[in-house]
Amino acid sequence: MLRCAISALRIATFRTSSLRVPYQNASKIIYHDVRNFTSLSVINNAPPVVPLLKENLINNKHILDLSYNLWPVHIRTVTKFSLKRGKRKTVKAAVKRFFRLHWGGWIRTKVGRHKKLWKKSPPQRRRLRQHVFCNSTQSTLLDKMVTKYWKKPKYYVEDPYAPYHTREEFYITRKKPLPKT
Amino acid sequence: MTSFLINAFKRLHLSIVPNRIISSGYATAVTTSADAISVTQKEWKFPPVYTKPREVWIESLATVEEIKLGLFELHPLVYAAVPRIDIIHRNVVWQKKYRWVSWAQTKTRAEVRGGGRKPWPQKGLGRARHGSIRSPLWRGGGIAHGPRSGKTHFFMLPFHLRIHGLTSTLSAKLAQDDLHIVKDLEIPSDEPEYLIDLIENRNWGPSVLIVDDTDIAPRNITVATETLPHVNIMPVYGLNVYSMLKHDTLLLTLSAAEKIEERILHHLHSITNEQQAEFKLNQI
Amino acid sequence: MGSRQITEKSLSMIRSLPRISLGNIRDNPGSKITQKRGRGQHRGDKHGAGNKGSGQRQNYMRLGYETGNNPFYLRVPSEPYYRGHHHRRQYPPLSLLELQSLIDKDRLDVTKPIDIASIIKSGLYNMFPDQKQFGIHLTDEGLDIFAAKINIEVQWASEQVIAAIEKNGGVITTAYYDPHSLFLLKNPKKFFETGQAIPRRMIPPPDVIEYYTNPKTRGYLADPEKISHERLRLAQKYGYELPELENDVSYNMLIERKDPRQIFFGLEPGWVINLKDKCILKPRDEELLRFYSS
Amino acid sequence: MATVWRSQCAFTRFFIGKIAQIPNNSSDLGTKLSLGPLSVPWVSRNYSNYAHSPFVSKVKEQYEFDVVKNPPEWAYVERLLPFDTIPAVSPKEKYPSGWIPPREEARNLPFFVSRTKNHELPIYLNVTFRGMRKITQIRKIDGDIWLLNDEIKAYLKEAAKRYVETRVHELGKFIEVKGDYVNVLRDWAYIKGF
Repeated sequence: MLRCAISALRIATFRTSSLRVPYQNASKIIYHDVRNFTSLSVINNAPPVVPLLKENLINNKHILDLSYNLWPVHIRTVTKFSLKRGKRKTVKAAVKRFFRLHWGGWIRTKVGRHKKLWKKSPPQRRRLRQHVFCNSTQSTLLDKMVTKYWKKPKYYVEDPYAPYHTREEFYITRKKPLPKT
Repeated sequence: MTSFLINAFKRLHLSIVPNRIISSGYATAVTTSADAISVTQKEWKFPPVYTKPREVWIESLATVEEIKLGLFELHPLVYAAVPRIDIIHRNVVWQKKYRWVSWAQTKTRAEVRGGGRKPWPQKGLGRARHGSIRSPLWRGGGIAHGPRSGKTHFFMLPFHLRIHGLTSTLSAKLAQDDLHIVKDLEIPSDEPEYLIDLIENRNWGPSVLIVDDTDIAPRNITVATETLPHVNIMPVYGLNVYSMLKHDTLLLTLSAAEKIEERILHHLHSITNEQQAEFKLNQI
Repeated sequence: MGSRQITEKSLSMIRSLPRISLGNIRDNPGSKITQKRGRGQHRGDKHGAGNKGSGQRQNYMRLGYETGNNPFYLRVPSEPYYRGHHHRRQYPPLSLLELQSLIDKDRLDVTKPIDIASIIKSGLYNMFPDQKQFGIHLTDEGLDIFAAKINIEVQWASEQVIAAIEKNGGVITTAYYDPHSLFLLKNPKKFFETGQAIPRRMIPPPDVIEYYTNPKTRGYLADPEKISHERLRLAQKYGYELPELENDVSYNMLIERKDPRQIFFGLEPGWVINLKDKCILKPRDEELLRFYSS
Repeated sequence: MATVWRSQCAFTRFFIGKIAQIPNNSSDLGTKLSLGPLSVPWVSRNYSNYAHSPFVSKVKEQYEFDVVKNPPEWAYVERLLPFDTIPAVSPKEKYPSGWIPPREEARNLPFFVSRTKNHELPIYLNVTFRGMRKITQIRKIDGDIWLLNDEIKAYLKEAAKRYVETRVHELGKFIEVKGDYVNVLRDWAYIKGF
């Protein structure tokens, strides 16, 4: 009894989810001619100048809750020249996954840190929980993907990453002169 | 031995230090008594630390012959800097280029008249394929990357390079005896011949650049230099490396020399963050 | 005498050379790299682009593409650890050592209260309010050598820094400035020359109100009694004898504060400063007065 | 001053009580502020919305103001104006920050290193090739640069216990030392009195 309820529920969600995709495009096409400067959520007081066809679409609840969660499509590649200003854009996918330290290193989480943990040994699970450095080719790749805003020094207060942004103990990445020995 | 001493003296020509008679406040007060040569020692806001200050004769334009009215001290940071010929050259090149707009213009293949039709069919004639008779390959065709009119060559030399250019040129002029200090620009008559004789007599270079403190120079000298193309008068804020090199001799009045010194020393000892910042083209 | 001194040597060398003119000067050889046209036997032919392939055709794979398999920069899981960190407020640091050297070199006037305007005026500290930077974070480097009695107002300070300043008999407050006021504080002369009235300083945003009303961090909105209590507590914690402010010779300077709605010391919102005629235009309209005092 | 004592009372007036009455943006100039007792409920109005904002009726072209010639507060304005030139360092008995003033007798040495406009020693560290090459540069040298070069080489050989390579740029008036010896040379300069 329970199982069939769950399956019914799953089918219901499946059906609605499959329904969602075409409707999303449909609602987008229908509304594209109406300049609507207020946020999507205040949809019902759109100016009445729209023709009759609009009436039943407006108060069709099904379309309304679809249009609430329209997500803009994110591109995950490098734009070398943007359309408006012709400038290079950052790859937001890279900024979500990696974190740049000011001396040039990048840190990331391990791949598969949530996957199939049941069959992984505790030391492996411990290693998967850690954040690790990227190597130099990956770091240069990420540096090319990111504009200089992300390479500027940041001065946050009580920042957990603050001590890692300078690497004075390594002679190559040291910026300040050697202290008096 | 004596010849060695003489040319040593000549080489040093200026740095002999006669004993100082009068020390005055910042403004140099020059007192001329009948026989004694009055020397003014200035109280500098930024006194010279190591290099010795330079002395130069204060001359007068009242007569054609040279009369030395006294000695005048010049700050070494401004008038005795190491003459950097490369920085002088970069200043001259900058002065010429930053206002140069080239109006040269060539037609691209789009602007050349004609050339819309394909001259012959793509295949069959055994000839090379061409789409237009005005492509850059053709004679009479458009220029591929030719000059387009209104090309500006604007750039700004860094602030301290411009200052170093001025100090190098001034100290080079002083070192080559082309810098003369005058008490004021009063001359008895307003004929150009008087000036020409004066320049001739004092063995100055044919072309003279007279720099005065204010915009308005006395009447006589302006009328006299009006007709002479190679003798020009300029206020202090117009001082630039190109004009100084263009003219052979540089003639400064007392107040002009002081003002130049004061302005350059001010810039050398003040916070110049915004002058050193990158030049913003739109000045909003 | 050809002395070995550089300036004398170069000036005397020039003295015997022909007069410097436009024709006989040049730049240092080799300082400018000339552009090659790419024509002729050496630079022509393939014009340095190599033979065929993406080298010549310059159709390289896009950055990060790994011929099909899941690229490295997308394989890594996107975790919430780093999300939104760049939206936080920034406070460029000023160490106590730098502050002490500013004071030693008379770049900061110690007889007057010090705020962000006087620190930026010293010329050795800079801040960019348009990059979400909200003021000075006084750090504790040079904590033990600090020895100056000052009345300083910064935007963020830790406990040891507060203790260091109060040990020397000084007073520290932490105050919030909204970005518009920071632009004014950064270049007051430019603002006065625009001829606008001095605006009011805004109230701190909700997530930082707690910091600026907390007597522990000497917030400018905290209760003075609680602050003096905290001073005593800090003195006992760090083991120094708390100097009496009341019978200090510069007591008035030490207790001088700004009103929470005031941007500059001594100048009230609504005034227009005229630098040229050295006069201040004060509004008399009752409505304006109420607006600026609210 | 009025502002000082107002700031005292500002402390007692916790701001939270006043937040409801402080209209933030300028469009309130037109509306009449009701300063009545707080019991009058404050109608929260959404000023940023065009539909809700009141119609502007009372706009004054000119507000009365009075011009105060050389006011007492002018000292505060002068305090805000930028420095004309960088102030000279007034002599003090001790400098806790470790700054050492130049000494007089350094002027009659055959060579001289003058201080920068910020009264600091012109000894810098140039790091190139991504941290691989570090060069210490001493600028603003005057006088006999070659003698200074020999003296620096001798001092560094003794201090660093190895041969240290230097090169001299006579026209540019600076000496470059291979390696990171900024603090070593700074001590040497302080001993010399530069």
